Amino acid sequence: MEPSLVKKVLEAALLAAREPMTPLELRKMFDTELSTDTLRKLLDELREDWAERPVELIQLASGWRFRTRAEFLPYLERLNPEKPPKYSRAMLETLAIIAYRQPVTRGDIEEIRGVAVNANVIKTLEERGWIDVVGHRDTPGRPALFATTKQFLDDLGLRSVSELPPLEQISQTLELNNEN
Amino acid sequence: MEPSLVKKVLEAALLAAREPMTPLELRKMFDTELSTDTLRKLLDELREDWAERPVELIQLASGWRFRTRAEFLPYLERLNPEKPPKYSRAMLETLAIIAYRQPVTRGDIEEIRGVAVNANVIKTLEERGWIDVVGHRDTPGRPALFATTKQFLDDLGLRSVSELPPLEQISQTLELNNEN
Amino acid sequence: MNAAVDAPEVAKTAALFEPVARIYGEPLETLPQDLYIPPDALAIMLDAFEGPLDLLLYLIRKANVDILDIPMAPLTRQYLTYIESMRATNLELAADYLVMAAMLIEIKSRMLLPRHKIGEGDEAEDPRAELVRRLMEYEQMKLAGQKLNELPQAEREFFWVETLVEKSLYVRHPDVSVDDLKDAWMAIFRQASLKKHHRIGREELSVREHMGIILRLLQERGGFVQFETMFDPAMGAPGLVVHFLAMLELAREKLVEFTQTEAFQPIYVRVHQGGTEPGQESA
Repeated sequence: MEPSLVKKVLEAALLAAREPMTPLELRKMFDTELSTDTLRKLLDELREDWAERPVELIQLASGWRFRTRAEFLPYLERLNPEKPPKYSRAMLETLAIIAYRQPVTRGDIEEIRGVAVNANVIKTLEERGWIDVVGHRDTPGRPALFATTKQFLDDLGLRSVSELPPLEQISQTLELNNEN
Repeated sequence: MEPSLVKKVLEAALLAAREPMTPLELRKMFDTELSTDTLRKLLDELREDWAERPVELIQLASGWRFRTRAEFLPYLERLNPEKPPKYSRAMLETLAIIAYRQPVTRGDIEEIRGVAVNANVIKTLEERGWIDVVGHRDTPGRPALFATTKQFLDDLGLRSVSELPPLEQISQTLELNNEN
Repeated sequence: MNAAVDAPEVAKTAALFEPVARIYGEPLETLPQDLYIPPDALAIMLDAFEGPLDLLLYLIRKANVDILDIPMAPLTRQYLTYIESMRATNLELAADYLVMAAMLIEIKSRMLLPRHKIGEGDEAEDPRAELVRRLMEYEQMKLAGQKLNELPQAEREFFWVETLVEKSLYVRHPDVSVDDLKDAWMAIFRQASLKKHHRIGREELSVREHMGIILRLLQERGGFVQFETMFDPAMGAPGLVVHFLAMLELAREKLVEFTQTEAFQPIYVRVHQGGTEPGQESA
């Protein structure tokens, strides 16, 4: 099979994908064995081919997928007058604790935040598919341990947790900032 | 706004769309009025740009959408293989009779099978390009005579009908089986 | 953590919270606005805080004091003022805040007591250490949450590409193998109980194939063809024989007929026209 045809098949599949595609899945489409190196080379070429176009091929935690480039957001968001939901600070802080300190129990989150965690916050994050229960801590009550999912990384365009923004060094004194 | 940028915005929106997009929706993305003619021209250009690619821009009743070209569907099919369809017994027996006893009329087939032949069976085999009418028997009604085609041989990997398992062998096998 | 806490604390406290005082040497004429919340604005302020740690951080950051050297007395006083107002409006919310208040008072009281040095050269643990650790941990997570929120997010800053796959465009035909046909024949043999035992062998099958070929050729060429042209030498001797046998079989089954106007004239093959006009030379 011609490499140019292989590339077209990969392109067709990735453009049509409902989820990021793993190398394993991509290789499944071909009768003849496609080596990891060849596949990687073709995917890199494909990414290069699309460099000047309004959508880009990116590698995520769970595989490869095409997405629209951020610069087109101002136009695309006019198609959907409904603004995407804004996450509350409670939600973002909980998510950050799970992402950076995983695996954590609800108790750990409450300890760090200093307040009880609203059950809805956990539920919303679970329903979005961003966190799930990965086990239970061997303490009384066997509390559930939460961790972030591949979907969370995919939705944030990341390949792994190590690509999360680095944690801030907390300054001892801060200049007055006008939040709130 | 540069027409090339307008085209890129259209491309991004159409690639990410979950539903066909109407001209009205597409125009909504732009501040400056985009005339119907200009939009139409740009969409035609876009379709032209994609002519050699594995995905095509098509106009449906409800709008425009990018669609995977049919020739790439067999590859995509392997990602989620559905159970291969099977022909009914009536279909296979009819095909076997035509293959072994060609040329035969529908009446011949019915006589051998002892039941009426559904018109759909013949039609399906004709549509698949496996049988065709090679003449008519000179009897009342001048019934069509069916024979297998070259396509049938190709699809079954045969060079000639004589490569089909000989019937003598079949009946012998059968008799052997019956003795057991 | 520095140990020089006791003496300067009182001074700093005064500097921070008393009007017409100095903060790190800077004169302060009035009570800082952000340390005071008018009661009617309290409800809004409460919503703005994510809990006691958040409120404490706010107080510390607004006062621009060193987080490692928190002036406990004014902080505790200010904090208690807040939760007193809170309690008036929202008891449930106040619970977490009350726990923190107790902790602050405890730290404050411990700081008033002389601290024991465990050993020579060891610095006594600052009672505020745990609070500082928690505040810093919380602030780090708070900032991390903001940063996460700034990352481009699917369906918010970017959209996944998903072109239409019209499955119906690809018709998947059932696979048929030679064995399937063989099995079908076996079923026919079994079920239909053929009266005569058809003796159709390999050669006869070839004849049958050629019968189809001949009929197809006749059809393509208008149903009337010169006999010799039906034979292609490329078929080879065995092929030609089979082809000839097929021709005879077709004639026998009255599917074709041969005609010749007179002796030594070309022989023609044509699709059988009906019994009225038999060919002069019929096989």
